Amino acid sequence: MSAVDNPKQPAKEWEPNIVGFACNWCTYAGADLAGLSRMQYPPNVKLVRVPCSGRTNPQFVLRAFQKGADAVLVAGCHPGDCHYATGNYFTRRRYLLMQRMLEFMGIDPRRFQARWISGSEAPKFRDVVTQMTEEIKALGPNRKLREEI
Amino acid sequence: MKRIGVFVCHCGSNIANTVHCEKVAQVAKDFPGVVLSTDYKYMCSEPGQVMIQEAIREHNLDGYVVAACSPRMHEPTFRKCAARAGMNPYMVEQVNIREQCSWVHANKEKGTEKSIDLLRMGVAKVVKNEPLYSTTIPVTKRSLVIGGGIAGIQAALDIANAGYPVTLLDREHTIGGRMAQVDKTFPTLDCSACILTPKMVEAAQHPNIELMTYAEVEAVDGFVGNFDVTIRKKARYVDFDQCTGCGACTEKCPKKVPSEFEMELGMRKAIYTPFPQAVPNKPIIDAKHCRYLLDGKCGICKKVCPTGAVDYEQKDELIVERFGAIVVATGFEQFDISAYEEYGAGKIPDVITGLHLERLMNASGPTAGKIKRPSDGKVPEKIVFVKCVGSRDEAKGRPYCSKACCMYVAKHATLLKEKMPNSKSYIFYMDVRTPGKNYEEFYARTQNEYDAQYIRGRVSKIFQVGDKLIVRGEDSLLGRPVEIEADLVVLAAGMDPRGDAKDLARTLGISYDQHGWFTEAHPKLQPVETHTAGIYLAGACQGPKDIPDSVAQASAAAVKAAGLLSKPELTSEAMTALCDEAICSGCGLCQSICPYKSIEIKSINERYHGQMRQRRVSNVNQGLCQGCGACTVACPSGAMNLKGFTNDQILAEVDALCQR
Amino acid sequence: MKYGLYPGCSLNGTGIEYGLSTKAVAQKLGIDFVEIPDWNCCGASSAHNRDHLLSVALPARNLALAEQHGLDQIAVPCAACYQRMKAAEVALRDEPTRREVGEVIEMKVEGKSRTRALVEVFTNDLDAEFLSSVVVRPLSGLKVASYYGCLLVKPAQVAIDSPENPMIMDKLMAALGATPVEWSYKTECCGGSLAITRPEASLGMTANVLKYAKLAGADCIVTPCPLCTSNLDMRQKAAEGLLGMELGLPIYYFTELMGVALGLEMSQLGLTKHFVEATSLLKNTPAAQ
Amino acid sequence: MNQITKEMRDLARELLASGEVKGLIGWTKGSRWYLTPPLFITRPEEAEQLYFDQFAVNNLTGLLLDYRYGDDKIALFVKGCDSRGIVRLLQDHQIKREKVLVIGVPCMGMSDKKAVTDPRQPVELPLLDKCLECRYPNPVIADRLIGGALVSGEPSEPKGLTASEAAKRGVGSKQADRFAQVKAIEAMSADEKYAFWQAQHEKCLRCYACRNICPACNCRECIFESDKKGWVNKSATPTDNAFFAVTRAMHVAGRCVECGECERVCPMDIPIMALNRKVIQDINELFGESDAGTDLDGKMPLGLFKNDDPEEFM
Amino acid sequence: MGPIQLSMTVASSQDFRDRLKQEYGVDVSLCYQCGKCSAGCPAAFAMEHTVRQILRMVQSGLVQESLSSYSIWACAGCETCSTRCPRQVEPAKFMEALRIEAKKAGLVADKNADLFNDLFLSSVKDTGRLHEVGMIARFNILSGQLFKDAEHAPGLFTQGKLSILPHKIKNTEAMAKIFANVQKKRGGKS
Repeated sequence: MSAVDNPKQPAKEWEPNIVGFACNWCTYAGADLAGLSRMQYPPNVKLVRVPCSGRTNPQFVLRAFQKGADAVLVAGCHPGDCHYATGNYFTRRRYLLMQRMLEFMGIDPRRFQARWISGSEAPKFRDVVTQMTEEIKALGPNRKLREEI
Repeated sequence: MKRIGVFVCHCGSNIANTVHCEKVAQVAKDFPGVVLSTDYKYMCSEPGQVMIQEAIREHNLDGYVVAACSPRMHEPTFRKCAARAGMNPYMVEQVNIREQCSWVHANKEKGTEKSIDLLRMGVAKVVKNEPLYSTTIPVTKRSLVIGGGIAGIQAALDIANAGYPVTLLDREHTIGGRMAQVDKTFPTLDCSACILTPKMVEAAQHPNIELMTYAEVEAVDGFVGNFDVTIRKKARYVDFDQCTGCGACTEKCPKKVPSEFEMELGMRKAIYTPFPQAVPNKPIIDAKHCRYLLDGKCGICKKVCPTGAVDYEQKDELIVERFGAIVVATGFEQFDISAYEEYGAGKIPDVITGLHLERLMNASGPTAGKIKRPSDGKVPEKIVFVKCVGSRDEAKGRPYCSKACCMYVAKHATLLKEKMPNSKSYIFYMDVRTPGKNYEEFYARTQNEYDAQYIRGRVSKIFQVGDKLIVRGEDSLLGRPVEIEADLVVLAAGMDPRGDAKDLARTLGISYDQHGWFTEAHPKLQPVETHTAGIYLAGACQGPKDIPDSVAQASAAAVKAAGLLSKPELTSEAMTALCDEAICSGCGLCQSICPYKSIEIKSINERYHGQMRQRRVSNVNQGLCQGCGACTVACPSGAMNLKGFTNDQILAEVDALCQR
Repeated sequence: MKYGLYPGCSLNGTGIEYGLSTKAVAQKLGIDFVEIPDWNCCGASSAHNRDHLLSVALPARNLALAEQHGLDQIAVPCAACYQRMKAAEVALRDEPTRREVGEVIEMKVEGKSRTRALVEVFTNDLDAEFLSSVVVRPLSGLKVASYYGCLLVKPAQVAIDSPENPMIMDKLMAALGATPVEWSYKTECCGGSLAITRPEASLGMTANVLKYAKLAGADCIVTPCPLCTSNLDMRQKAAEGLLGMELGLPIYYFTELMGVALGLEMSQLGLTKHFVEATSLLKNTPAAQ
Repeated sequence: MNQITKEMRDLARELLASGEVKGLIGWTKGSRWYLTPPLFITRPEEAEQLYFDQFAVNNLTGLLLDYRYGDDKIALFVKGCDSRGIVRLLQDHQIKREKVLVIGVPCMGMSDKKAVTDPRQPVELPLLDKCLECRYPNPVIADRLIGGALVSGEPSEPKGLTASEAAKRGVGSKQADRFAQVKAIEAMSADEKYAFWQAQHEKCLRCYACRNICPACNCRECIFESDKKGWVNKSATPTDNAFFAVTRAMHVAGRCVECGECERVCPMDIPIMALNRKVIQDINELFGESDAGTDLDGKMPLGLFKNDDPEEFM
Repeated sequence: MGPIQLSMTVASSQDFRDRLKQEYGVDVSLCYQCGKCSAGCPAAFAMEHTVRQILRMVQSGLVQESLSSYSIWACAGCETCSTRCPRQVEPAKFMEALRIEAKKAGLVADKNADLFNDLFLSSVKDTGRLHEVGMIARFNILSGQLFKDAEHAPGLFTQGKLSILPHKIKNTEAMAKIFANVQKKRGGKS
């Protein structure tokens, strides 16, 4: 029920909806830098700002799939660069497991990705978002783990 | 339901060009809780802020969302704006439709659509915002300076002169650091000791400075304003209260050891002071070499000591002290040249480093200032300098420029010519970098007046034939290989981070780069701060530096530290973790994950079925917590939450993004 | 101990004494060398100057043959062959390359077999103490310049020891009772690969190696490479002319000296096949008497 | 009456009579030959009701949670698998060491009552799969031991009075197959996996039996029952059940003591241990081998890290 | 001859540098012209331009000049430069790449080297091994240096180091296939 829907227009082509969790200090800053550098990338990834990738509860990821996200990205500072010293090391451990668990559940691994993107890696942010959007476009809408509407 | 306002910013044409701002504001009117939605050209401008403040009063808003640039840019602005209108500043959310929308998407329809999605997310979150308040914490008005080189001494003096007590800690048994080893300083050629030793003495005698040498930091707890630092005071085996520094012990000690201070060009004793002007000027026993401590034989020093100060039973001592601020000034190590096998480095005795030459030139050094080569004591005539050894060399893992070598080589060439007019220096360089006051002029004089031959090219091989050293390079300006038969080769070894710098960084909770240099909070705008509040950097521990730069940075760090200590109290982070004691089962999973050690388990008493009982729960120290939220994820029951980024808020954001 | 053996073309030709001594020493030490059946030329010194793929494919066929015959370690005496074979082994670690090369040689190659330089097999795989214990005629008093050449220690991906100051052969010589001399031309190129096309350039390089060995006080030079040996040995006269100094440095394969120390007959080791007379120096060592 | 039962009763009587413990948790013979359910007693004379045989399968450690805030010292019997639950509760600070008296019993392996065909006709039953896969047949922690039981913090052979019986019945004979089911599921295609789990999630009633028996699920208030948190829908839809299953697996990640009780008590036969084993397998591969609940000083794999942990997110 | 028109030479040679990077893994932009390669090059005395200068030519777009340089054929392939290069440019690989490219472009300056490579590879192609005598003899005849090294020949024969007849491997077909398949991969006829 996108608000800009115009009933007179034909149904729009399906576009993937990707929820991204981005740490405030690195990935969110990297995304801002991509903007400052006027890099272009598809609009499908929308970022939820969290203080640290370590704040991203795996349950948020499940919730996103449940509510209809086609893919989820968790991104933060490179290990060693965490603003909070160690948060992303825990993220790394937790999501190494979570990624495998989701795959075990039958979710295509491309639908859940974790990436380290620093505040200076605007090109990497652009590339990750672009590549992920393309991959999910090819995969089509996610039906798995999704609640019945 | 809370009453929410929505303000969509055009940012001139920055946003409006690729987002239909009016349309976005229009659509937002239908979002749950929104009682007012409007757009404006520049929300951050004075009229924009006035408009928001009027709306807050007029519509009795509980909170608002501004869709504009990145919150990393203007969140403080809009929070203050709310506060001026009497609204709690944490009732504001900012949605990023510029950096992460209008600037990165060309299609206006898609940009508009994404803006609406992001705004829906912001509204869903702000509905669940609660007013937040900072608390205050007291500041311990003392500072710790780690490292007693020129940077540490300068920082300590500046903080002490600002009126705050300082503990100046050095792992070695004297302060002075690298500069004490240097003979003369560029570009003025004043004697290093002449300008350094007065400062060392001043630091030792300053009423606000406590000197703690032969000591190392073991652990750091606490946070800005109140660091609890565990310090290991290493056993010196000499009671400094009794020792008069008469030197009888050193004189009689039978054990000779290569002197670290003299770059192993000279010897010292097992009970020793590293150099005559050491501060404190009292000897310690080197336990690794002392005959008595190794196998119980000897004991001469104890016998000759007139005051009975020698104490073989002394043990390391651990103390814990509290400091409000910490300045890190641990300096550098000279690059280990033995990685350059092609130069015979570490194998050929007459292939030496800059620091070796400093000691050979120094009047109180092992040769009393006569330049004699280490192998046979011969006075060299042809001296070759090779620059960028362990600098600008990716293959050796050192891509960075060590910054001081160009100048110290010019200084060496000048001094050698002064000392030995018949000598000739040949200097292989790639570039000559002289960006400092009077540096270029000095370099010019080295060539014009002191006859140094500069050859552009990196040396490829150095080997020994008879008592000559053959140095092969390319004169890249000629485009021809060249060869020099030298008597002495000085490798301008670059600067390395301290071998254990990474360990100290982890202890302090500060970050470091891939080489081990400590990382400043911002390369331009926060060059002496670290990412950890209350910890500052001075000198070469942050990256290669010469003396003037180190001293300047030390004073800057001192100002930062003194500024912190001058505050009556500190405002703590408002967005901190909070434990719901009703749910918490006290399992402690959150505790091990907290990087700030801000979670403690406490016992609470509660009434249960008419009886009082005790129960363990987690308790977050609001002064220490920095709001990373790692604990919230470790908590399976959801008892731990992060104010400003609660589970509820994030779930609402996720739901809003997925609801399309 | 069992190894595959890749002798290479030289060991049947100019490096015949290397082949003879290798086999004799191996037999004496109880090392079993199985020659890779129907091996082909590795392509050194030309293939890599014409086509990279060809330069990998030629050695790859040998690696594939070794795999087929279950030889997981291949000892290679010739330094040039070693470098080409090892470089191919490294290149084959890359899956796409492995596929492409497989298509070229029309054989399956998995890259399982490890290429080992013979000198490394004789030093790293044999205990130095064991070696000393089987020496019956220690080479006492023999001052040896160990000359490694380029190909065993460069580039880094294939190097068996330090490219600047390798010690592996020096240690071997010490174990045999000889005195290795310190010198700085251990890995400087002798110009072997230019010997035919640019003989003057090559001779200049050869002469330098010989000169610095002589200046370092060596009685002789020991090498692990047939190219270097024939260059240093065959052209030593010419080098003397160029340098205007007398050299008289016999050039030995390390296997020849091992053989002598182990008590084998000099003729059996090929020591009579040298240009610079090579037997009298060894006869004159005190141990031989 | 078997020897272990006799020792159990004697010790229980002594402990309760002396007042050393205020209560004791054990097993008693149930209404049918294949049932040996838990029993809580407080008086010495009740000791006569205690019983132990190959049907005393219930892990009693979870029951301790009912007494976690009390001041009374409670004794309980543990088999090898159960004892790791004690370590779990101690590490999670849910019980105080001095408030619990752990009595180790040897184990002959528990029988699978699902194989019962005629409730009136006692027959020899096969072992539970989890007993075939058992690696810790001996208690890892105990204050007292009966039946010749021995404490061992390492994987070991069955010890004590029942050792030969356990060996005969095949306890631990299929240790190597511990991850067989995980591997089988991993071998499926993504869609097959999803279909497999979807079928399980359709069965789940959200009765929480798995959670209630689990010594690692020791939260005071489970997020799935917290009404104000809004984490998950309480209704048992397949998507909410999947959310529950994955979340529970992640919550016990690195903490699951592999007692297998969750799967055993599931009324719908959902292979819950496949999820737990999947996590255990991955933890072992990624962060190094460890067995939760075998070492009181052991650290939780998700509560620590190494700088050189595997890096897949570059 | 006026000054080099850098803006033209640099721009027009970008393809060549890209190819060096992609096909040979040599990135000349890494080179900061320190000269450590040339200083340690044992064959530098026989080169009219040092390795560093040839690298500079390619950086500056003088591709033709670099390919037709005699210096690239004086390189002995000893890899000393690659071992010491502080920027890991791998100059030896670069020189090798130029030799291959020079052959492709028909710009080989050293006819002897070209002849040597031809003879070497044809020996390998035909017999599977290198027949040293045959190859050297043919090289000397074809390069017009009939008596080069002839003084060594008697010695070599009596020592048994030179056999008149080539050694042939059994499966010479395999050799033919390898050469043909490489040709095919290169887009040529088999």
